[in-house]
Amino acid sequence: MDIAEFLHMGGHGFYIWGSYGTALFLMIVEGVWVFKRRNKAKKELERMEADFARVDGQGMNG
Amino acid sequence: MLEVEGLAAEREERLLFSGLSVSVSAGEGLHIIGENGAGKTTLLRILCGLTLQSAGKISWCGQAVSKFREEYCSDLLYLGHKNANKTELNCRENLRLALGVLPVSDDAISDALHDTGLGLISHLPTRFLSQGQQRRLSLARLLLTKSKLWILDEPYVALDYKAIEWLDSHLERHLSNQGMLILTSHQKLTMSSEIRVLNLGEQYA
Amino acid sequence: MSGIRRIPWMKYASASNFYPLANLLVPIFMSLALVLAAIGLHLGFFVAPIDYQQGNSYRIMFIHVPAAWMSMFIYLLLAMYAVISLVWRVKMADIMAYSLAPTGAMFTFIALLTGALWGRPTWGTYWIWDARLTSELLLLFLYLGYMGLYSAIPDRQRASRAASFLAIVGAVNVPIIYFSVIWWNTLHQGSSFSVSSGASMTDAMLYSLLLMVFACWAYTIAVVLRRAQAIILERKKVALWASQISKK
Amino acid sequence: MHKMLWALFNRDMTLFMQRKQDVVTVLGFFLIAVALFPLGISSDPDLLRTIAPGAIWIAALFSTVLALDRLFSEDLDDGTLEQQMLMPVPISLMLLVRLVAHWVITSLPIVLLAPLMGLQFGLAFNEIAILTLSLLIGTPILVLLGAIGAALTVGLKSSGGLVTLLLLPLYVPVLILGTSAVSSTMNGVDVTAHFSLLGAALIVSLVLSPFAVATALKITLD
Repeated sequence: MDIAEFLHMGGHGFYIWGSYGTALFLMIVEGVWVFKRRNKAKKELERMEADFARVDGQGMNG
Repeated sequence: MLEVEGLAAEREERLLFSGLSVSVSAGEGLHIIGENGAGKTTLLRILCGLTLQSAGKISWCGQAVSKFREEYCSDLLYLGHKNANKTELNCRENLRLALGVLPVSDDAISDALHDTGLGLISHLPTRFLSQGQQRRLSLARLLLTKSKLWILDEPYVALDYKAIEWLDSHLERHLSNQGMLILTSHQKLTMSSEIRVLNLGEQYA
Repeated sequence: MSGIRRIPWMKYASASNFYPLANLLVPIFMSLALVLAAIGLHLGFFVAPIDYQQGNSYRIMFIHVPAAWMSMFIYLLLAMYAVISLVWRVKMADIMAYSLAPTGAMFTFIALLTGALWGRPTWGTYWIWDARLTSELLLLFLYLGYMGLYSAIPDRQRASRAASFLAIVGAVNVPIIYFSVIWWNTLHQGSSFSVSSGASMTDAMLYSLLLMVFACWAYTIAVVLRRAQAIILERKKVALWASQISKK
Repeated sequence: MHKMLWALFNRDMTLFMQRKQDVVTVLGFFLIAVALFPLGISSDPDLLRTIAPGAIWIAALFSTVLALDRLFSEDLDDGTLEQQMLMPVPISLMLLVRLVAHWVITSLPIVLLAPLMGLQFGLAFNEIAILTLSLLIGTPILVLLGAIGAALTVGLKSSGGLVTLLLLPLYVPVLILGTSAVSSTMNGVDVTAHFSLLGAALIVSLVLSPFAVATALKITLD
């Protein structure tokens, strides 16, 4: 099958690829966003725990 | 008699207190102390049933208060941080409103307002009243209520020394009439009655 | 009203058990989603024949229908988690409900958008106020309301309980909305458009549709679990902070 | 028992009467919103007759939402709400009385003004009667359902827009029933079914909504 013909979809290409394109775009954006959110939260929590541990340590020395 | 067993509360992912057990019987007073954020107000609100505890039981006269809410509420008088006065209404209207469905005569309301020192300004909308006067107005309910259990959150705030004496004498009389009292206060209590102290911060100190 | 009752086995639904489990499941379901979608789309685009009435535009069905189903399933699931969180006060249930909402809203949006894009070649207009599209639009408002209320209340526990309650009220309301809109539609338009009429389903279409539904499920599970992990960590952060303050 | 209910009702009326300004605001909003439809769309009498039920109903709906804003907010701020929650009467009953009082103060005037609005849109006498009746049965449902949203959002900073978002899906069935009752009358269709459904909705919301509002308020005060 010809690629151009396939993309044309018998005149319905805009509607079909518009549908699948937006759906795919939204799902990728959501997925990436969620993974980033998790990683950010993880990093911040680790940094916070380390900070608090250091402050506690100093408190005991001083 | 109010019995509290294994009470716990948390706020914003933080445990305020847990395993709190205490009981208050007729004629007894309980003074709750603790640092800011220790959960004093939360505890009082839980005892009233306004806030839900995360664990534990509260019973009144041997019955769980969650199941006998109306009976418990008719025995309960709660005074929170806010005075619960409508600024558009005058003292008399406010007091009648605050008493809810309790049938009280007009004369009794006048007497209570006089005793509170608000007799002369009882026709003024309460927005013209000072902080101390507003507080006294909400405390005037103590004179008319038939409730056995008083739960007062910082009742002394905004009161001058004379009003404090006045409040003390009424709290003492309530206790000597076999009433129960639970209150929080930042100040040392000046009442002459014996009052037990519950320190909320102690559990973690 | 939520009581103080607790089911003992619910403690296994705790965050500390959930987190490593989610770590294990997320990659599995993400790859599953990709594989299922690839096979489903292959069947849908290369095996399924062209429809003699609608032409190729019916192929939008393979994303539209799964998205529409997901939007409703997810709302039901959300409402169920809301009940568990409100009645038994299981924290994980609340986290799951809150994690489901954005994905549900996204599927609702996809269903609306693809519905409009499918409507244009089929009915000649992007939007008709038919019962399904209108209910779908209202479902989007229900999702937005849930998320809006949750984020508007500053106190986290209160936010969770208020939003859970709203989700339950919404779930009760969904069938009422649906039937009232159908009724309104018959009053005003006389005839209702039916999307699937005329298009007889071949096996390839059916399998493609089913595979796409499973792909969407797998995607939802992966994304929602990952979001739940993020929320757990974010709340842990607040708790850590709070504990430091009380230590002062 | 009815003595106590009467006392509660009087109490709420006393409070609401202190806010006459609010009632004027809501009524003014209703009148202006209705007047905007002909100005914004067209003065064509036929078209106006067609949009009349929807226009008047939508204006009534948004007036209800506007009025709901004040249902609990002041009481929450000054502390009277928590005192009401501690009254030795069932909370749902107390709330039902309160909602009835609220409806009498804010919605009844709208229902009474609706015939005038109907005249402005060139409705016939029987259509006006149906419109008023549909509002008489419909606005209590709007208040009862709306109170749930108001209870969930009371005290929040941006509650206005949020409460509208929460309530619109709940209001759609009521709006559909109310407006289609009027437009069916215009088309000579029997409206018994509309009013049976509206009546059923009113009864169901009278029974269930006070409990839902009580639950929502408990959550808010928690």
